[in-house]
Amino acid sequence: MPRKKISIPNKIEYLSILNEKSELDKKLDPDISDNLLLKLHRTMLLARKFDERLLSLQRQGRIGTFPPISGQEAAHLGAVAALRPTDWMVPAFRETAAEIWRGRTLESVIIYNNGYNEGAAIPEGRYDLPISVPVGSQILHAVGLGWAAKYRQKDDVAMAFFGDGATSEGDFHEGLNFAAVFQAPVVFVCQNNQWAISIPLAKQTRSKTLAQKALAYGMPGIQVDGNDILAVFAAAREAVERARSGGGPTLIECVTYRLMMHTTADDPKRYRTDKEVEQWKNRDPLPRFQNYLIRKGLLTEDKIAKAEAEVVQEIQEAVDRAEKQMKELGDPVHMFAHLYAAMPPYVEEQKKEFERELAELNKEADHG
Amino acid sequence: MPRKKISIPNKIEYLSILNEKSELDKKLDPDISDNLLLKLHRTMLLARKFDERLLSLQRQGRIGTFPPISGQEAAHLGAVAALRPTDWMVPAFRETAAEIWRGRTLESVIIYNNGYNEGAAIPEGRYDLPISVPVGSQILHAVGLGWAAKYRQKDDVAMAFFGDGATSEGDFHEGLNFAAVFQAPVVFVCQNNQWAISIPLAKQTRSKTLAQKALAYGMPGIQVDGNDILAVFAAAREAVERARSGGGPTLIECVTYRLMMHTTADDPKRYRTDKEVEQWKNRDPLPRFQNYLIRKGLLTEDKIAKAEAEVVQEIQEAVDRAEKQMKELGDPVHMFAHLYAAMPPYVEEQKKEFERELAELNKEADHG
Amino acid sequence: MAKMTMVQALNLALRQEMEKDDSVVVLGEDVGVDGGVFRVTDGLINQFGDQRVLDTPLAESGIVGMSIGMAAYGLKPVCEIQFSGFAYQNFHQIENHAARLRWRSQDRYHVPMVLRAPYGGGVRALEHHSESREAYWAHTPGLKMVIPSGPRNARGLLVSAIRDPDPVIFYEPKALYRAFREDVPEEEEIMAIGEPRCVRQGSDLTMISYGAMMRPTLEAAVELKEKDGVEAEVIDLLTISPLNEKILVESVKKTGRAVVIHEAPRSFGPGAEIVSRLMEKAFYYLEAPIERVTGYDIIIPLFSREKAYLPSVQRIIRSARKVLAA
Amino acid sequence: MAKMTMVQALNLALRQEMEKDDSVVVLGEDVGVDGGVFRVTDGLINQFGDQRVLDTPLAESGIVGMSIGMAAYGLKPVCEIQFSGFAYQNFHQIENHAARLRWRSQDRYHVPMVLRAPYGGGVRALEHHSESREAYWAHTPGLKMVIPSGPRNARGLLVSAIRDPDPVIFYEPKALYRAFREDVPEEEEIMAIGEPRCVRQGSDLTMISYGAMMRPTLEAAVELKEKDGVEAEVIDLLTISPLNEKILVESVKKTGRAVVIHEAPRSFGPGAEIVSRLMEKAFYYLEAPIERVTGYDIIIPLFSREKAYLPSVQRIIRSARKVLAA
Ligand SMILES: Cc1ncc(C[n+]2csc(CCOP(=O)(O)OP(=O)(O)O)c2C)c(N)n1
Ligand SMILES: Cc1ncc(C[n+]2csc(CCOP(=O)(O)OP(=O)(O)O)c2C)c(N)n1
Ligand SMILES: [Mg+2]
Ligand SMILES: [Mg+2]
Repeated sequence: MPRKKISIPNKIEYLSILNEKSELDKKLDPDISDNLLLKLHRTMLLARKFDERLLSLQRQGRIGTFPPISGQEAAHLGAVAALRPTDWMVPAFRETAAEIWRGRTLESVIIYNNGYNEGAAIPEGRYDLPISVPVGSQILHAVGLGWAAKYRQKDDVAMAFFGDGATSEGDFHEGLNFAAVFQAPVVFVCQNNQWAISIPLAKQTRSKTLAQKALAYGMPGIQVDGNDILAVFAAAREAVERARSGGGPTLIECVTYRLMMHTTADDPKRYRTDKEVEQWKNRDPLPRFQNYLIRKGLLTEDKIAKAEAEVVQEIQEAVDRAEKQMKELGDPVHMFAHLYAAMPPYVEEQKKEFERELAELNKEADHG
Repeated sequence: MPRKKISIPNKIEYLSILNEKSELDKKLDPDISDNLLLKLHRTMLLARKFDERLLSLQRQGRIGTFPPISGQEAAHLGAVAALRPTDWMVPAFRETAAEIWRGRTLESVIIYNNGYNEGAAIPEGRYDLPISVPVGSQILHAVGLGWAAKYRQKDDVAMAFFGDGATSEGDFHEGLNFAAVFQAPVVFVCQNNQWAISIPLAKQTRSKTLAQKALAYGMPGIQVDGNDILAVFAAAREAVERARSGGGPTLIECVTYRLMMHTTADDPKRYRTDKEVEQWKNRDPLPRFQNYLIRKGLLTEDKIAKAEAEVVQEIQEAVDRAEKQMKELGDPVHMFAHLYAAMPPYVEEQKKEFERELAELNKEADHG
Repeated sequence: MAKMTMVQALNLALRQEMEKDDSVVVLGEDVGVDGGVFRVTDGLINQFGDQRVLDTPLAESGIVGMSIGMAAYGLKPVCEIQFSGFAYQNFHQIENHAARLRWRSQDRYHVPMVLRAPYGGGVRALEHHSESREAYWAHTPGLKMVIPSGPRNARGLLVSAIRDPDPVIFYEPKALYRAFREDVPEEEEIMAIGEPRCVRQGSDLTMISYGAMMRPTLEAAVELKEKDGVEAEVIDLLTISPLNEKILVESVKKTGRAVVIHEAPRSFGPGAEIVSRLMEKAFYYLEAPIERVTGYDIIIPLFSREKAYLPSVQRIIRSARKVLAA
Repeated sequence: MAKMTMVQALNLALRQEMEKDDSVVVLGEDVGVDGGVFRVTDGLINQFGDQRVLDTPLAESGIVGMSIGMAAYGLKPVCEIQFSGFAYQNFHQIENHAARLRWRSQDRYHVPMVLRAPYGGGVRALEHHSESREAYWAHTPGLKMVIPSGPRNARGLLVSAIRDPDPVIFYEPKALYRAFREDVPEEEEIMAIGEPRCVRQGSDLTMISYGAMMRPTLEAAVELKEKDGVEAEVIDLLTISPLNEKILVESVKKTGRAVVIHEAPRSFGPGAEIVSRLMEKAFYYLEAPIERVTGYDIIIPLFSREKAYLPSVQRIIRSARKVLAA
């Protein structure tokens, strides 16, 4: 049936700069300062080693379940590196490298993962929301933050992170639509790590790319090699600049891979092959970036070994601090804190009741 | 920045067959039997006159608030006409012509709009869900119906209706995604009538068309002139055939216009101009179709006048039947019916309590 | 003082707070150009412009989620959900985030937002437009749940809700939007959240209600006085949650008898909590079981039968007599 | 009879119902290849194929909305929401549609679906994974709300839920998933919905609970017997809604004293309805105010403090002694 074709203004592109062999596409070189390159490398390394350490802490029962990030460092770190400290970061729960970049302490991560609410505290001066477990729900908060900044005539940008699975949630849809309609300064970063727990991308959506979902909102969308930190950074920088200068939101799909389990409660062998994991290990963003920096003359094997030793030490100190701090976090009465600005009378009563019971229990324990 | 363009498999097209001057694009003639053409015309006429009558009943306080459909008859009737009676229709609330086509009685519409649940009853043999007020929520039900048919190896198709406003709801997104992933035999028909109460399309989405939202789901999408019943029918027939033969879902955007108020509680003068309404009156689907049928020799002015008189009579009889029936629907105890298959004991007690109170009140009234 | 309907009084509260504080922004479906389907936000867009009064796309989770982000930035969003029956679309945003952000961030952020929504029956509305499900929010820690009963307290409470540093769900009894007028002062008047009010004194019986049910409750109290010589004390909750039972308990200690009245379905409804608090704190003063006069445990019927569903003066009187006779 | 965990018993119920009736289909996030994050649906996809066990995209409203459509067609969908804390995303689908379709269509359609979800604390889970908010559903007319307390009744109740012609919200106390084993017969065993059970007889005190709180409640009953010589009667609700208060009332008429125990926040929680029913139907038998031992009106803390939040044997005993002393 012959019909008129509708031309859609936005096109969807794919960006890769540093390929799997660490070869640079010179035309696309984002021209990042040596200083920044080295800082990115150091954070990636730290995050990778920290992930490994968290896993061993979890296996030893010293922290609870947590979601490892290994393999995805470039995807979220590259994106957040395009932000100013006063921009907003709205995380999901698999952006530890980006959180560290933004100033989150390693011990707060440990404390949070060991079931203390104190670990979710955000200090003044850091413009991040706490991690968000309900998949996709945080996307809308970035729209509100971005819109509010614009309303206040500040040029702050908000960057929201989420996974491939999150793109199926209604909140993803509502968030991108609101951002586009209100032209809010928001950058939507999807870490497409191919899996949502056991659900592969092909069962998540029939769309060829996630980036093309931007077309539904009349918004620019781009797919990047998410294991190529240069590409992620370049795409994010462009999107952040667009947002900051009033050009509205962008959707960035970072194609990456979760090398480890979904969380430490998950057994990926149930749903994916070792072979697939091996293939993706060849695309690991860390050695790829490292080799590039070596070739560029910014790093040597020795320097890397030294940096590794330093971050391992840094992590050890954080673990020690965290374990010391947690000894002082015992007080269960803290669970009544921070719910309202002022505690309602009936809750106050419950708290007193609880304190009385605690005291009695302690007395019994002393006597017993 | 030079980058690789991603080619997206689906393209979005626009279809118009009968233009505003009732001129047929012969290449695109869907070749509908004279019989069907006349039946469609009759239903359109009936629905239009019924809308007018409902409005006057509402203004006289003889029914409650209702949503008029005038101007949108082609958009929903054309679509539903492509279904078999055993296919499923999942309405929103502005598809009265389509409901009539499917066998809904005029009196049930009146009874429902006068606040009696009985008016929502669906008789055996009609495969329609009752109208759905929570915007967008019904879209998912069509996916479940379609999937179930496929599971039962039936070739039934489900057709879901919704407005332009509904495309902003998360359920629209989840529904289209599920349908595409499961390749459910569903046709999604969006009546884009330009307004969601007072919100114009440009504030609803930044997307150039609603049809292109299909690209986000890897699903075919098409925009049609929704005031051209031939175009709507042709697009729907193609989508229904695709769904029936295992080709999965389609999104059809019918570009149309709500000529009247949102509901009778709404005052459109607050948000849109008379001029805009006048412009759309020129595109009214009823005269457009009528003139085509006259030119085609299927109708004459006389025949139309006669048909009008007949439908007015038919409506009058329905109003009479409805008002008679409603006299018998008084029993308030009916509100306890149809909530569960078996009434739970405490609800049973409440019902008895209510009956006792009713009896007392009646006694008092008798004595007083 | 001008005589105002509740719609006008709410509008006044919004307008004055917006004048006073440019962090107050209004958003929702049809709240701008149309002025809201009940006209509560009428004229605000003309006065404050479309950057402070946002007509949003049709998506409740979007509205609430965006409000949460605005609030985290430091604004005070007042969002409207067109009818409370469509606030379930945003349930997760309220439960997972609005009610928790202060706690989750350990006081770094808080969510000074108000979610306004018309609720309840009595205006011959469509399906899903007449429900009364305040108990959902009342059971959710981290929220406040407020329901005014007249123009004046609607205005005073809305001002408090807007200024409240924590999220407030503000249900407006739509049956009262235009039902009557009251004197509402032009100058600032604030009513604190968390303080039920005794609106009629009496020593024989305590009647506890809120929202649109205050009117039949007060009528019943008058009729009980006239016909039975009974002095009923009537308490208007105003804040459903956090429930402050203090004056309820004091009253029941005095009267020994109580009736609780609400439109919501009875089971697991707000009345159950009131009964339980009185059980905890006034048991030894109770001379009869407390009666609940409520909506039935069914879905509120379409409008032709809604009167039969809603607690009536007669039903309230019957229950009061039962409690008094016991 | 095999000794089974609750996970195994639920799996047995699903498997046998699927064998018996090809209209039973299972859907949800990770329920297929992965067998569910708690393995309740383990092996079903191998036995029944991916047309009867659907791994869905990550969208709860999608899962429930699709289930409603399937049910209207005549299937019996059993959908899993991965944790009850993510069932708010589908609240509107349940409230607006699942609970109403029979009523809306005047009996032409009904919704024989089950929504399964793990709920409650005690397994050191992440944020949003430990809540207990059954009251939301219990307050919603048109639904049934079931919570088993052990492998055997979990199996029998799930079978009933699947066969029930109306929508059933089935909350599984995840703390009990693998906590203990019970004999569960291979042959069919059904437990009717709507029938609380007296699981321990006694004449001094009635203890009412359900779900994971049954264990500390029973422990407390034993300790009360041993230390105080008190004979506590213990009732397991099993069906929260529609609440059938018959045996509760009978018990309290006998004992005159009661304690209600649940994990959910106290205010506007399930205990309030139980207290109110007992007030209505056993007031004159009550010798002391009924105590509620519940979660506090705060958000359940992250796991390091969750034990402090959850009702403990000690708290239950303390309340029981208070009631007994009064
Ligand atoms: C609303 C909601 N539903 C379900 C879950 C359980 N859940 C946690 S993570 C996850 C998968 C997320 O997949 P994706 O968005 O791709 O992120 P990834 O885990 O791969 O980083 C699921 C289903 C949840 N946390 N929130
Ligand atoms: C979930 C939900 N939110 C809000 C409403 C109130 N409401 C009823 S119709 C409507 C506008 C619908 O617009 P559209 O989808 O374009 O359909 P139309 O009315 O134009 O046919 C709104 C906001 C509703 N019924 N449901
Ligand atoms: Mg993923
Ligand atoms: Mg519309």
